Amino acid sequence: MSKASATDANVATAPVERQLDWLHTMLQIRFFEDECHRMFAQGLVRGSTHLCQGQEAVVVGACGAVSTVDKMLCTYRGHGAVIAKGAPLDRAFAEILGKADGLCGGKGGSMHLTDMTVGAVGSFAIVGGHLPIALGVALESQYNDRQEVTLCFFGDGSTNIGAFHEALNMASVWKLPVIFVCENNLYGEYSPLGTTTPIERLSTRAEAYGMPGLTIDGNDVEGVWRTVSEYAARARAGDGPVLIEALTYRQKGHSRSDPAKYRPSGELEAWLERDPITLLEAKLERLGVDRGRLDDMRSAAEHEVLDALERARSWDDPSPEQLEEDVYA
Amino acid sequence: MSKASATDANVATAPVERQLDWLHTMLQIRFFEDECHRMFAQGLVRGSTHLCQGQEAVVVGACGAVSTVDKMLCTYRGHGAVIAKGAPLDRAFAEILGKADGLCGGKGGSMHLTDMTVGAVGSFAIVGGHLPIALGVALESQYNDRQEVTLCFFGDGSTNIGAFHEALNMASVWKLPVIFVCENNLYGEYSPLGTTTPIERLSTRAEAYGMPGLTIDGNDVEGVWRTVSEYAARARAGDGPVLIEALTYRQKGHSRSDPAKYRPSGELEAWLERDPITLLEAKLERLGVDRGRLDDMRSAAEHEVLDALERARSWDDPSPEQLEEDVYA
Amino acid sequence: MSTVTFREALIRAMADALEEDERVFLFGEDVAAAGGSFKLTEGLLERFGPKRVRDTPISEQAIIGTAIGAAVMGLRPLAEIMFADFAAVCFDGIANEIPKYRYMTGGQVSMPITIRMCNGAGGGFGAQHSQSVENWFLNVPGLKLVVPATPADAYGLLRSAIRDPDPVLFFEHKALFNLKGELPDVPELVALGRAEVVRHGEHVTLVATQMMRHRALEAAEELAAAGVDAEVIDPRTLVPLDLETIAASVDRTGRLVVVQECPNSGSWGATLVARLVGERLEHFDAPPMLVGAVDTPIPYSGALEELWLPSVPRIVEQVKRTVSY
Amino acid sequence: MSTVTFREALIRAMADALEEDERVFLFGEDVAAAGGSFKLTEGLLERFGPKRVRDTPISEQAIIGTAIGAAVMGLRPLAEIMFADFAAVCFDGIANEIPKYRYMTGGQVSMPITIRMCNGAGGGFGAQHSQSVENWFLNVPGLKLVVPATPADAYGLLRSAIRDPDPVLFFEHKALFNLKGELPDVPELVALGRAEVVRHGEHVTLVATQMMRHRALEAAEELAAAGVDAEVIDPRTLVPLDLETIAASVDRTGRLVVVQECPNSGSWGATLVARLVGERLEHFDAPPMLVGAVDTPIPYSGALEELWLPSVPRIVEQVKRTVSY
Ligand SMILES: Cc1ncc(C[n+]2csc(CCOP(=O)(O)OP(=O)(O)O)c2C)c(N)n1
Ligand SMILES: Cc1ncc(C[n+]2csc(CCOP(=O)(O)OP(=O)(O)O)c2C)c(N)n1
Ligand SMILES: [Mg+2]
Ligand SMILES: [Mg+2]
Repeated sequence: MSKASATDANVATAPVERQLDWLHTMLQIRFFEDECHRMFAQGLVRGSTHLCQGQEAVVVGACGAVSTVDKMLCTYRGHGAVIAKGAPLDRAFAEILGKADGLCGGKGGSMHLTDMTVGAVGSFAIVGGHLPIALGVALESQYNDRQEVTLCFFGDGSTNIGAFHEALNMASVWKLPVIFVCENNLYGEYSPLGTTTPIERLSTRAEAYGMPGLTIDGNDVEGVWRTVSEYAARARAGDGPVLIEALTYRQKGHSRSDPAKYRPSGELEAWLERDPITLLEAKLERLGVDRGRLDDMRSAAEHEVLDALERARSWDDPSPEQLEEDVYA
Repeated sequence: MSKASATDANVATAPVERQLDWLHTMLQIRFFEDECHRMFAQGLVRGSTHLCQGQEAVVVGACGAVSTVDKMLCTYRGHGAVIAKGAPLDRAFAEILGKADGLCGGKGGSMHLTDMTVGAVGSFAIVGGHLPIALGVALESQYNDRQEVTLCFFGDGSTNIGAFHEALNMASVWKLPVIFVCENNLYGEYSPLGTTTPIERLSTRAEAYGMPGLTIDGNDVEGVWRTVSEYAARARAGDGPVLIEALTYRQKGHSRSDPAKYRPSGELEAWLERDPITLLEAKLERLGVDRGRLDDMRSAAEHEVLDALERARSWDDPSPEQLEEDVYA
Repeated sequence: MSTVTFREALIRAMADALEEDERVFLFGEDVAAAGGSFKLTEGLLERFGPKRVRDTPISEQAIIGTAIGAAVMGLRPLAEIMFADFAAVCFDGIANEIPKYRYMTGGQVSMPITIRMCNGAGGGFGAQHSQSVENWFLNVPGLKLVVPATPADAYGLLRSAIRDPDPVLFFEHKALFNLKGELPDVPELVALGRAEVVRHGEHVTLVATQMMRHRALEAAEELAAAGVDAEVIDPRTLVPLDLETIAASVDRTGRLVVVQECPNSGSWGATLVARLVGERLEHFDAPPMLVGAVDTPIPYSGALEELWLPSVPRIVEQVKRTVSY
Repeated sequence: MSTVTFREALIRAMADALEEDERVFLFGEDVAAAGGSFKLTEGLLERFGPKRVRDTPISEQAIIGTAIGAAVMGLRPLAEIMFADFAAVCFDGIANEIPKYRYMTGGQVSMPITIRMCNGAGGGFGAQHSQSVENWFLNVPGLKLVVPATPADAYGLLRSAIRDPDPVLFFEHKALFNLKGELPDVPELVALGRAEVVRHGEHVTLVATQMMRHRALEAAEELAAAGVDAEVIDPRTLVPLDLETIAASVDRTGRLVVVQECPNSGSWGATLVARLVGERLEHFDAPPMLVGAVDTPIPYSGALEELWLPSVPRIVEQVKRTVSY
């Protein structure tokens, strides 16, 4: 599935403890979004929400390959990415609930979770809009001679918008340290990729920009981690950006109102068998971790999520004065 | 220089009379722009002007490969394209002079020559802006089952703007009969291609859209004609668009105010030796046309241009009532 | 006569237009197979087939460009830009090409394009999915701007927009999709440029569109109880604007309050006020007032979003101040 | 004190800003090696090197995106969008991202971006290279809009814009590049949000920016000969707007004429009038008037373009009508 990687000779294996960390984060994300789903169904929160269930390995593997000082930009389907980058669960919930102590003071919402303190520079809801922004984030570290990288997540459907093209081209010209990660979950809203895009492998678009492009299994967290680690090292060394297409699957509908009836029968089931959490648990068992420890981790993660939600729900709404704050500095 | 063409087995040669027609049009364009240059220098016309001198073979070869019912869109550097498509010289001059009987009633100007009666659907001055428009023009013929094609010219620098990407992708998805012709004249304004574009051959960008892409000699009018003919036939047959990169050279500066000092020394001289008119004249001599006939054609073309200009200059400015006309239908 | 939702009225209008004129085709992101992100195009693919009803990639510039090229060649494109805020990613086509093409070519082409888009706040969609972007286009001559508030207007104005030889931006307010209203069995077209006097009154003229029309009407009923008799006018189209109907009302009441779902700077209300005072200053017995949103982006939190939007109490309060001026 | 052109003042301001603050960097199409399409950045690459002064591909969305990301991380991007009309191809970044980012993140970031762009008509550049696009942004809270008319203001306002922690759109009028004026050897900064009373007068207040300020002043001199004493005010920045200075003048003269290089619908002048009449209707002795362009795209032909632009005679005529009202 994957093309030759940057440093094939030197394929790392992640230590088990590290893989357990990933599992923990993936479980937190999964439970976090279960609660989001429930809150929306109950009418507790408004607007729209876009779950990344099934895609957790991409963001956890990629964010796991970089550090807190590195930066990350993602989409409205970004709960997972922002949590993987280190944002606190309670303030993330609080933001979705529109609370004053939400990550963005309740002004952003589900589609715009941002936590600058952990390098989660923004979640963006205008398709493609953040790819050019990633350039500036990466430029700042290049400008100030810090060897940081910028992760930039986006969907398969987003590769057809103009901003994608301009961003990848200029990132390449300026050799900016951006890791472009395309989360190819087969659909853009309700449209299967094949109806909107005349090529099979999105990673081939990298050639148009003279940058490496590769396609990997997005449900294999270790594989994602390994690839991003390699290209992050390359970017830190000044050799510029990469386009990584991570093949994965959106287990839920596009947004809360979508029952996803357009899926061919059997497709969901096949992908559920390749659920990234199931895959990782099975692998860890093979590596000798016993089932009990995995079960404990699962219930710990669930409790952390439920506790965080309870805290968040007890917090206050923004006060009226906050309406006019934060427009100008 | 060129990749495999669509129908290599079947390489046509153009009859000499046809080639003489091309020469005639190329000479008209050359003289037309000599006069534009002069008028700007004399302050007779305003705004800006962008000459295509040195690039005449691209537009004459391409427009020569299609018919009047086919459509054409070009850029602000479009005098040549519009004349090649069949617009009258006098009304083209009149437009540049801002006259009431200019092609656009004096409301468009040098950058926006349009003559719907000959399929010159527009000249566009916002880089990339017309590529999406070409889709709609082509769609109409597809929609109404006419086997027409749409020629769409643009520069090398324009391949870095978002509209390029969206247009080529959707043209491919919908298999629209568009011939995308990139006039690669080595510069976008004052920037050499290599400083803005991280790849050598722009035609490789076609792969990102699943369409054929090829690079040809843009100073060989017959070669351009042959390639466009082949791909126009393919498009008429319903097989969709193509990206043709025509290598050529802008003999003048970007616009009237540009002395083009940024050129490496010797570059202009080398390209002047490959001037498309000189090349075609030499070839016709080899094919047996005698020099006298070529000289006659040259002075005929010059006189046609000068006569047209004289007519245009005698025409009236728009009247004040025309200011508020043509906003709504 | 039957009761339909705003959504049903829109679908009916599109179906009737597609039926009436072979040159009309509908396209946009997920408008065909999925029946639209807001289910505003449901059933149209099934009924008219894939030539007339088309899905596109996520490529708004390509969508608008396609509309332009097709219109120039004589088709009647009906394009959807899902959220009106996304007009920003194809703004060049909408502001620089569409409204100028006819003019710049000296009238060689016409531009019978309709672009439907969903505007409006109140749903918790946040700063980039809730704007009243019709205001972005006020300074761009050559576009018509349509802002319906009821199912009958949605139907009648959309039909007129599609038949119109000029480009029309047609705004569908997200808060109104499920609003019910009457539609005749053979529904009527509503001409562009004709305001509706929604409520007759003597003391003050309220002007409002879309969701704010309904709030203004609610305010007027409350005010009636307090003895203030407000006239409520819905312009229905901002360009062309039926200044005569509004001016005639103001000449009678001497008082004007515009209610609008946007900051006041650069708003259609400001333009309306400037035009009216320029022509008929002496008819005003009180300063003409704008009840708009505060000068901030639209907040996500429900608590703040309701404060951002002009509310019925704020309208009532302003009208009381204006009539007692 | 020395005499400089508007162009020289701009170059000086950029050089001083680059000198003063390492975080400032200048970028755009052909701003570095070529010194700018209008020669507005000449010599800066040579002086500050390729890290601080950068050429970009023809990719306005990438330019604006780069500005946003760099600003969020603490740099002070100074971006050039060649013709202001091209703001349309990166409108999403300018209208949806820049002015909302701080708000949507609850104040986690600031946005110290300056975007320079050339606006204005009169040069025969046609409908898509001549617009006063500052009007497109009036309804977008979160942006500051700067419109200088003299070399000293160009210098002083550009320095203030670059130092400002908020995003500023800085408009450079093409007709003014060669305008000469005085600049002190150590030139002063001009604060954003402070109008200049360019000419004192008693009978009527004229408000105008950029090229129209100069035409208004010319009109005022002509009017003086006819016994009409006009005050001329240049707001210099449209956001923030120095309403106090203008209001104080109108309270004195009782008469207002706004002169603007754009259609009146959706214009800054309309916003100004709506705000003033809302607050101080009783101070007006005559209807406040807008002298703007007709509601058409900008024609290429010189004969028509001069008609499109507000001319000195048209200003004089309107002022005479207003003072004799
Ligand atoms: C410019 C723009 N156009 C359309 C939309 C509406 N929209 C939101 S998500 C989406 C699909 C994006 O698909 P993809 O990039 O594959 O991401 P995914 O949702 O699958 O993660 C669309 C069309 C938008 N937000 N922005
Ligand atoms: C969107 C946009 N950005 C910038 C410009 C200014 N501009 C006009 S021509 C040009 C260079 C275009 O280069 P290329 O596409 O190679 O065409 P050429 O002029 O060489 O024919 C630029 C940057 C523009 N017109 N539109
Ligand atoms: Mg997807
Ligand atoms: Mg070029």
